[in-house]
Amino acid sequence: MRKEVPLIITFLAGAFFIADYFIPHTGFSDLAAKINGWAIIVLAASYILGVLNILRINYGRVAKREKDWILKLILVLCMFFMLGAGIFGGITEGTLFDWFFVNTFTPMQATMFALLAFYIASAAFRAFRVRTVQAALLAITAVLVMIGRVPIGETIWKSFPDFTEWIMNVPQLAGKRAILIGAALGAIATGLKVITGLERTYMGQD
Amino acid sequence: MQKFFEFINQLDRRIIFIFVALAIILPLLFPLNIKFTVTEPVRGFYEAIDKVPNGSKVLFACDFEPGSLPELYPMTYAALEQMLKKDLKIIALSLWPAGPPLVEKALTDMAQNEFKRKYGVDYVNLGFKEGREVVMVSMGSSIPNTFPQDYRGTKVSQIPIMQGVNNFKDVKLIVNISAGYPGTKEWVQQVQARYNIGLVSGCTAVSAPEYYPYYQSKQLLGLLGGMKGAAEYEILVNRIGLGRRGMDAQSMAHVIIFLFILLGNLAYFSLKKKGT
Amino acid sequence: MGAFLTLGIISFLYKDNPWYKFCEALFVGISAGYWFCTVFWSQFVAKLWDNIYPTAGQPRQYVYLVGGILGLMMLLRLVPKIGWFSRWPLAFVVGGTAGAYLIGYALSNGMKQVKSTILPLWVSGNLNATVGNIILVVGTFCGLIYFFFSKEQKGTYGKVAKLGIFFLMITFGASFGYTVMARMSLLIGRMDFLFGTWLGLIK
Amino acid sequence: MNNRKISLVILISAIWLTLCSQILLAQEAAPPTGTKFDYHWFDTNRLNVFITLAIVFSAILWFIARAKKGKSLFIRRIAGLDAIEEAVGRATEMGKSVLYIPGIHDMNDIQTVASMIILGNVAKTIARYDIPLIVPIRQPFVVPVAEEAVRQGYLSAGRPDAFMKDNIRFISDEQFAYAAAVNGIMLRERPAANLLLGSFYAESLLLAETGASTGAIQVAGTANIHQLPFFVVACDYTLIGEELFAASAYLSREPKLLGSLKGSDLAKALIVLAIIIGTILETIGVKWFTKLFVVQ
Repeated sequence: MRKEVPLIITFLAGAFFIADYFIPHTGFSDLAAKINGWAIIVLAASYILGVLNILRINYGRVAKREKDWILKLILVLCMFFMLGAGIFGGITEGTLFDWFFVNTFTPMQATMFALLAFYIASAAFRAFRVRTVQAALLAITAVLVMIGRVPIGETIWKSFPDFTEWIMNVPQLAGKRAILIGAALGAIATGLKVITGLERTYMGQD
Repeated sequence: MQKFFEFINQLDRRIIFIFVALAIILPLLFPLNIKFTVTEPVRGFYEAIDKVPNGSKVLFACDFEPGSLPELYPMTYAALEQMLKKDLKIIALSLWPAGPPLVEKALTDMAQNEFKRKYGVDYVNLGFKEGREVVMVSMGSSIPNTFPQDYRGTKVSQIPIMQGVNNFKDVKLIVNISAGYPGTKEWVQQVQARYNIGLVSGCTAVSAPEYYPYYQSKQLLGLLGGMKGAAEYEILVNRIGLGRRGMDAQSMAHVIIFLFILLGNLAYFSLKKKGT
Repeated sequence: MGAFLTLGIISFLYKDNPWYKFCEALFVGISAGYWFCTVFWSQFVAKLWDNIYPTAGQPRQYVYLVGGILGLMMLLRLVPKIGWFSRWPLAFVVGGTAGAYLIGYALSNGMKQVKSTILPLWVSGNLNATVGNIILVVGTFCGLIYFFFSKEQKGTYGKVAKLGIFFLMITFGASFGYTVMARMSLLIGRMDFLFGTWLGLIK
Repeated sequence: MNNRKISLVILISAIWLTLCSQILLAQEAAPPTGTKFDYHWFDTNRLNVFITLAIVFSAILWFIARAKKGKSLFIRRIAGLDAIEEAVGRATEMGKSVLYIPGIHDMNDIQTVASMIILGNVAKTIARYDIPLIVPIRQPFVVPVAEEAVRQGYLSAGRPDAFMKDNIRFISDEQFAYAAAVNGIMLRERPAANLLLGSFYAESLLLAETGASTGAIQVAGTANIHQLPFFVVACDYTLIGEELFAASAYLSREPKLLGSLKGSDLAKALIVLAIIIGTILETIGVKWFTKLFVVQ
């Protein structure tokens, strides 16, 4: 029961979704939509586990007064506050839940995203040293595309934007296709191994 | 010199951060106005609006949300400026739930404050309607039935600008600002193709390649892609907005990164030569 | 408040500090609660409850109870003795994923890419397209050679693989350069908020 | 297979089939009015996809069967994958922890599945030494899978007692909150090795740059092509696309898994051949071959 049933379920579920692509039968598609619904419900149920996981890990730290325990306490309190507001007050526009979302969540999210601009600069500085031919190709194309996309590139050379487009559409695309095709085969092989039960390290076997 | 290169070689990344920040903030505060040419799709956008007879009614479909504002707000403002200069009557609406307040802000800033136009007579904000493509199709049979009230809750029958507006035949052009789905693609497929009405689009840089074929097949009369498209359009409208200011900042930031890469390499090679 | 949190996150660029730590705790706590509620209403309630207790006139769809039972099995993890039951829903999701993704990859990454790589190496009267096509086909070919695992990369074969790596490097460089613009746009938007909307320094 | 197994298979298949047929029959009896009801059981427009998949499947399964028979199979060294072992080794020498970031997608992304398989192998290596393996997770459903994978790894290394459940941490479903918290872990718990393997998006550079600034050895891998450049730039080794999927076979050295690598190599060779033939035919103006790859 412990070992075999999960393997059988994996096989059936996998084979079902492969078959779904080839079977246009409306009844079958409806069934597939329902089974997809099961998956959504299972994923949603796991959120309860997630919240409990957060509680367990942070409770230990607060109880033992580990370093930064006050922050962990703030974290858990914030979570409970949002849980309360969202479950009892609803999540539609105009609720307390929504207000907190707009006023704390949105600016922090946007700022974290904007930090990338700084990191992209420091990463470029550190990594784009022309040590080998490969590194040179990496650095030179990056610089060409970067400059060619902004007005100043056009000031330097009139056809710079067109040249940038060419890089994106020809050599860039060639490398990209090789990666995509390779990844497709990798994904197919992994999928097949999982479905047939050859690969089951991810699932306990005791 | 040796010392300088050693310093560069072990540069603290926080110094780079400061330079990047300056490269962005300074051009925003003191615009440089670096020149660049206006591309064909952008010119098409401008000319399509330019060809509409002064005083006619246009539909302004703003399908976006806060996330894409840096890219889409500059073109929204510039388009409003061009339309208001021509005294076009603007009927604005949004198919994205978070859109209407953003549209309202832009209309208040431009139509009410800058051009002193009258709400309900010269422009109206119809707000949001759930249903995506279905809304578009339903507008084809009747706009007042699809949007019985405006964003402020006034009945459409009592709004002067909406008198005589029944369906797409009663507007001269659709100006769409699009952040994704539903957006330009759906306006082309559901409305432009069926009712044969002029359509121009401003969209994010990411979706521009997807819509470009519609421009080539003349289903879109014009196309603005991302902040760069907005900047080019601002040149035509003769306006200095976040698009053009942003382009200066963009250029400067790119140049700064380039200079740092260059310095890094100079340092690397000179130190390598000396064998340290 | 927006500015306080914005600056708190930005302060991380200088170094890890209490202000950032506070923002981080706030961010993680609020977002964990936020997503739990969103998922609870839009997925759990919408898929399970609304199908079993639908609005009047709609038939009840008891099939969705199976999803509910699988979900319950997930929660059995909390009881050590029968925790192994949770492997059933795990197996169900992983298996389904493997099947669906396998098809997805085969189509969009596999066949569509192969199809668009099959190009004529000679386009009469269009030198640009001819050169472009040749580079595309050769580049993809060499790139694929690099991904062969069965053969040591030596000799002529190794050289082809090496050329493949060169193409990959060009790809990475170009997409890096291409992304710089979008990332800078976001920072420009943020700076415009701080200096324009908040401080009113930009006219 | 013993009798018990066989009866199980029959039982579950029966449940499954009953369920399917019940629903199908109900619908066939009364198709919803106003909608077109399709009664076909095979989409002939997709025959080409079916044949392609059949070829790829048989290539992989054939090599696996060969490997099971004990034929030795050669696989070249893959630098990025050797680097995983090297990174773990270094963390052990320094007595510091290893941080394993399995991407930000849920279990319904096959990259996450691949990542979990690698996690099991990494856990097996780490279990022999007494250093913590920290796994921060963005999607709650991944938590139990990661727990199973790590526990299994420790079990196969004979150290089930060393398994620390609290190191598998659910953070937050929000992408950038997750990134902020992982950045915090990197700076405060100072792991000596960061392994970023799975499906990554915009946070890739935030994580990789912060990791680089702490001086940890970093191995990254993803099939998300837009994020690969950032890993290449900021990490010590990067697994590109297929290499990520090859990792489990390579690390476990299990013959049957290595067989699947050989199988996908054969499929790759066939694709290369198809491209060559297609290009030649296309150049001389023959179009039908290209059409075989059109997907409906």
